Amino acid sequence: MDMQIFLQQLVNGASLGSMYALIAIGYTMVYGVLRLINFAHGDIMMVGAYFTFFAKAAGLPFEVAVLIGIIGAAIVGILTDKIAYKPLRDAPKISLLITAIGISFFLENLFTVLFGSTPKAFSAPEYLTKIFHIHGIYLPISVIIIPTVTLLILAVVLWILYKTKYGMAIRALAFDIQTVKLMGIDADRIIMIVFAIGSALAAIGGIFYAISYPSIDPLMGIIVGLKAFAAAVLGGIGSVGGAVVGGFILGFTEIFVVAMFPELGGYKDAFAFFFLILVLLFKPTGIMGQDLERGRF
Amino acid sequence: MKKFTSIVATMALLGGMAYAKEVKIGVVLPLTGNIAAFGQTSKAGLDIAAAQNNKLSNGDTVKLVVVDDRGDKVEAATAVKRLLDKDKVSVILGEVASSNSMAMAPVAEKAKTPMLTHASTNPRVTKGKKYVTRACFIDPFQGAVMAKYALNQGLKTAVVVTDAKQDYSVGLSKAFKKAYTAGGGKILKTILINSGDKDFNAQVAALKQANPAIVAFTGYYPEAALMLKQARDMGVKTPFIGADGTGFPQLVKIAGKAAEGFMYTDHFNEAAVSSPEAKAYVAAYHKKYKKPADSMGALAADGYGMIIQAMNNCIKAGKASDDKECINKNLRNTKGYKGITGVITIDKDGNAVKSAVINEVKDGKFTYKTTVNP
Amino acid sequence: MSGNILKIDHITMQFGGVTAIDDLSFEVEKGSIYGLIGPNGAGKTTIFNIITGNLYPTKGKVIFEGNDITGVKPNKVVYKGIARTFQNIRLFKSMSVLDNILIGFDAQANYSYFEAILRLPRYFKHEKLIKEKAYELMDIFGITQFANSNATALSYGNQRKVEIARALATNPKLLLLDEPAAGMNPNETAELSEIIHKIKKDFNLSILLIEHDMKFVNAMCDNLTVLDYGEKIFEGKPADAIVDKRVISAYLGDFTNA
Amino acid sequence: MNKFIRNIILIAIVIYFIYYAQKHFDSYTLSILDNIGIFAILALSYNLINGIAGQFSLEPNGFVAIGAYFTAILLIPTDTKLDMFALVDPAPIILQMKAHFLPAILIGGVAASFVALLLSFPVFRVRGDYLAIVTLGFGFIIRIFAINNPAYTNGAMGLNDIPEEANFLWIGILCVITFLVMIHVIYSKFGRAMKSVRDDEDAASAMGINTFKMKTYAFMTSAFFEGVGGGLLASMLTTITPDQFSFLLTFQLLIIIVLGGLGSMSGALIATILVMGGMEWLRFLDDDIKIFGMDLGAHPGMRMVVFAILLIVMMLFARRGLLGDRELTEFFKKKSK
Repeated sequence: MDMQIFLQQLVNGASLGSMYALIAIGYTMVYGVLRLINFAHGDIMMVGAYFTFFAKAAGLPFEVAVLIGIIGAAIVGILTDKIAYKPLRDAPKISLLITAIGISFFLENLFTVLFGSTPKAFSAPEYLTKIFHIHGIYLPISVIIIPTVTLLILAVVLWILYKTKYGMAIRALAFDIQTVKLMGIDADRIIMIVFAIGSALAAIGGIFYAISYPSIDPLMGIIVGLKAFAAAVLGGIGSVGGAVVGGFILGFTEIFVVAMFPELGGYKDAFAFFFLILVLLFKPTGIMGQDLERGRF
Repeated sequence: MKKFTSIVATMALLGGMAYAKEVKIGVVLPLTGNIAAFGQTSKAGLDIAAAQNNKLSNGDTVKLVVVDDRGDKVEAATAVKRLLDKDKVSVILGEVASSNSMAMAPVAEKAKTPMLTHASTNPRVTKGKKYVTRACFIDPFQGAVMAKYALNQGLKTAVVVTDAKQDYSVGLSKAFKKAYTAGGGKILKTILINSGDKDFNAQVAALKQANPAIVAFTGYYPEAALMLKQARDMGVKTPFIGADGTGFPQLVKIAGKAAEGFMYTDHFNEAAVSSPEAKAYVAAYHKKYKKPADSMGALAADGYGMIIQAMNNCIKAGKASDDKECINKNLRNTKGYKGITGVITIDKDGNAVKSAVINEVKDGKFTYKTTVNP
Repeated sequence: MSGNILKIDHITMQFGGVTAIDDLSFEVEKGSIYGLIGPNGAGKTTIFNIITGNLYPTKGKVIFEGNDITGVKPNKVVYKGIARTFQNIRLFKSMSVLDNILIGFDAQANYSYFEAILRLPRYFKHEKLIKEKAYELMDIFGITQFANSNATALSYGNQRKVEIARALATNPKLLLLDEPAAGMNPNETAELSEIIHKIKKDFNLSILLIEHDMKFVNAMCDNLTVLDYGEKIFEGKPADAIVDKRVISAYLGDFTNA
Repeated sequence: MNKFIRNIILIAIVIYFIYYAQKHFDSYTLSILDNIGIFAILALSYNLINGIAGQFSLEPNGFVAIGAYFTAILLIPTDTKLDMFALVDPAPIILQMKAHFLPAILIGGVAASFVALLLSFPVFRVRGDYLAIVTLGFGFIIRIFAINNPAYTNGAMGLNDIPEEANFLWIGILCVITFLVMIHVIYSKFGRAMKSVRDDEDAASAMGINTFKMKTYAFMTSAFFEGVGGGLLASMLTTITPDQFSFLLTFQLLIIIVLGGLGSMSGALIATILVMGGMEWLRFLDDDIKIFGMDLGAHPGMRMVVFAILLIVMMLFARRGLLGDRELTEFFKKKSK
């Protein structure tokens, strides 16, 4: 592999990894506070992309449409929690998981019924799709913007978690929901904030995804969601930093393995899990994770 | 009640032609799920055809019973059983995806009910089956058309992109390679993708390295669009040729400018229609849907038309319009049916022998280039 | 009596950099009741976990009936003849009292998986056998009436009895009791010590118990070791422990309360 | 002995019903019954590892796939194989594999069970949610593997023309056998031990239970019947592709066993009938909906939306599923007391 191709794949991997990372953060945060594998999270990403698409189709400027997409997804995320998860706080964990699957089915099929299952073409403004050509490397501007924005968002999320009152409450919640209630913190409100942040990030991931691969459909969240979840576990579920690391590792692996061994192209979707299984077998709590029973960010 | 029935029966006998009954066609399509786009476009065309003509020559009405199988094989097979037992249909029309049709075929075969698939191109769908027929050409033909066209353009080296998840793509790739090599071309590389993938940067890099004269893309349109876009973004200027799975308007919408110059083989292009029947269909389609008629819809309409013709032939021969054996015999013996997608003749294996068209994307539109006859 | 049943031989246990147990040795005489006492965090339960194989000691050995059993897996330790109860009662919450006790008889029901699936005679024979034994045990503890109730629906004292009965079902030679009297009222405690003495005799047991309640320990134990921050500060007869200065200073709070 | 005779009579009645249905029901009804029967086998066996042994795993799609592929390869005649493998030539061993129906089904089960044995060593090193994701990954990898090894599986095209030997008689009887085996396992020392592992793994091993062994027994038994179910599925459908064995299959089974009440075998049976029957019954929602002569048009997908809503509502109001972890008979016992 010569240098040009290497660099090319490096930026591609960073861009793909960023999207996994953004979605993985939501998985990891929800897991942190609720111990729930939120299977509907991948579909929230799809919801964000669709809202943006329709806002833009309605004639709004792209930037406004993006904002609507993010807020819309956050609202859907909060509603999901209020309707399907909150009543089950004290129920067995597996019931919660089933309702998560139910929500996932619901969103996928509702969007199919409402908007059809034909992929829709997602068009981003010129300044996001421009392509630079430097020394044989083709750089769509998005591959620069996406990782940059992702890292900025990570900084903001970490700031919220470590420097704000709410962040402290979120981290406390991750340790023990009972103690938090005793401390007089409204746990449900904190959980709501977690869903809002997680869903907003998923929506950003979804919009980035739609910019990079400009076709959106109601089932787009399934595989990406699963992979992002794998990334979250890979990094150590419950750890935001871990989710980002996991996301990037997955992104780079997918890109590089296929580039170096094209005959393995058919196995691409399995990498996430294969890799994950190996890591888990040697370090069962993931790369940056702590003991499962003591989640942390 | 019994008495009433017998009176009706007697009246029907006496009335003969005057008493019109209802003949049911069971339609199995993927209206939801991964490949719903194919099912929905098929249904759009089918609706046009059914609106144009739902009466048989003896006055019997034809009713469509449409079932969604979610693109799932198990559901497809169950759907056929349901249509046969519950709805008592006389003919089955569908599916699009070859794998689903292959799940349906044995059920129809066992029930000795004719099944006509309008768009499944894999040869095995009809193989060894007495009651399964198709209204479209098969992959070996389509692959050969792609290869010949590329070679005629002087494009002697190719990279084949195969969708490892689609039997359609695997079969088509094989057919293309065979014809291309036989015609003196050289296959440089086969690149595998999976339908559902959105990132093809790695494959595009491999493609760039191989630097072929043409890329034969044998998958479906969602991947074609994204791959084209990513290839052009990375400065790959090699022409792409695809097949009937790529000819959807979404290709252009998604790929945008990158789709320019993309060629593909298809069953039909509305610009190439000449027969009055086809023109009437296209006009009705435009009126109802306000967009160009596509090939899935046209094929479904042809399938419907062939079934109607077979039923009418049965009536002519003095048989009942819902006589399954007779319908099957007539379907199998279709010769020179003037359809929307061209003149259709069914060979001894139940496959349609018909022409293919080659289209090219120009200014964001599918423009007709040429017709290739078998 | 003839020698030791259990010998703790210079055991040290470190977690990370923290030493939980420091070079501890003691011996449990066959047929005796041995007490292990000390304030919270003294490392008592850690010793239990080392004996039962849940933890592997940093240094030292566990000798049971003359054999080194250090690091033998928990379920294998049971076969050697050591059974235990837990500090915070751990019954199988979805199962009945009878089923809980039958778990203890698992090894004595000698039929294979296929014999169970095919319901061959051995299944019926052995199931009947262990059920009879389970009822005998429940009779001893006076819990037969609860046989088919859910185990966790019982009162605290009865749950404790079920747990001890379950441990006894494994047919142990040495029984490890982790704070058996914790959370019991004086009546229950008195009843419990009676039962412990009875089963010790009937089943020919040696008992190692962890306790907080000094009165209880005095009434029960033949010998004891007092631990403080992982270190042995006293070994000998209970009567001597009460007057030992180091024990009193380490244990003062608990002492006065007890 | 009274109970024994009662059970024999019950089984005889069920088998007579199966026989009667096979002889007299139409093929559509039978196909629904076939589906219910196969899913019942899968749900019952999945319930053993997830509900009884409490190991929250998401792999049955992988085992079903293994059973289906083994059975299919064993049943398809050699010349059909030669003809079918379009992408590459079949591996010699594939051509040599051949068996009658019942042995083929059983070999499928044994193969799945064997893979479960191999898998248990790495998989049971982790617990809880990690177990879930590792097993989910396994199911995923099996599918990708099937796609990428065309010499053994004919790749994405899958296998067709599998002789249709499975009928409701076979499916029904195997379903009864599965149910009996599960009940026999549960009401034995092994079932008790599995439940103890579910309730408290440490306490279980402190009682001398080899927890790894119990998990592996449950896993292998589960896998065996999932493999058998897969074989029946292959022979019933006559065609299989890797995509059939996606995690949607697992989710469907998960929904069934949780709805029925984790750990309850009779609950799993009832839930299978409700879910599979319900999916079929809700089909009308996808058709044209006409209210007071107003044509609202067809809304394909509506059925799944309604199904999802029903599922969520059921989980919200019947949290522990229909029967909790108890069997149907236990409810009658309570009443009679």
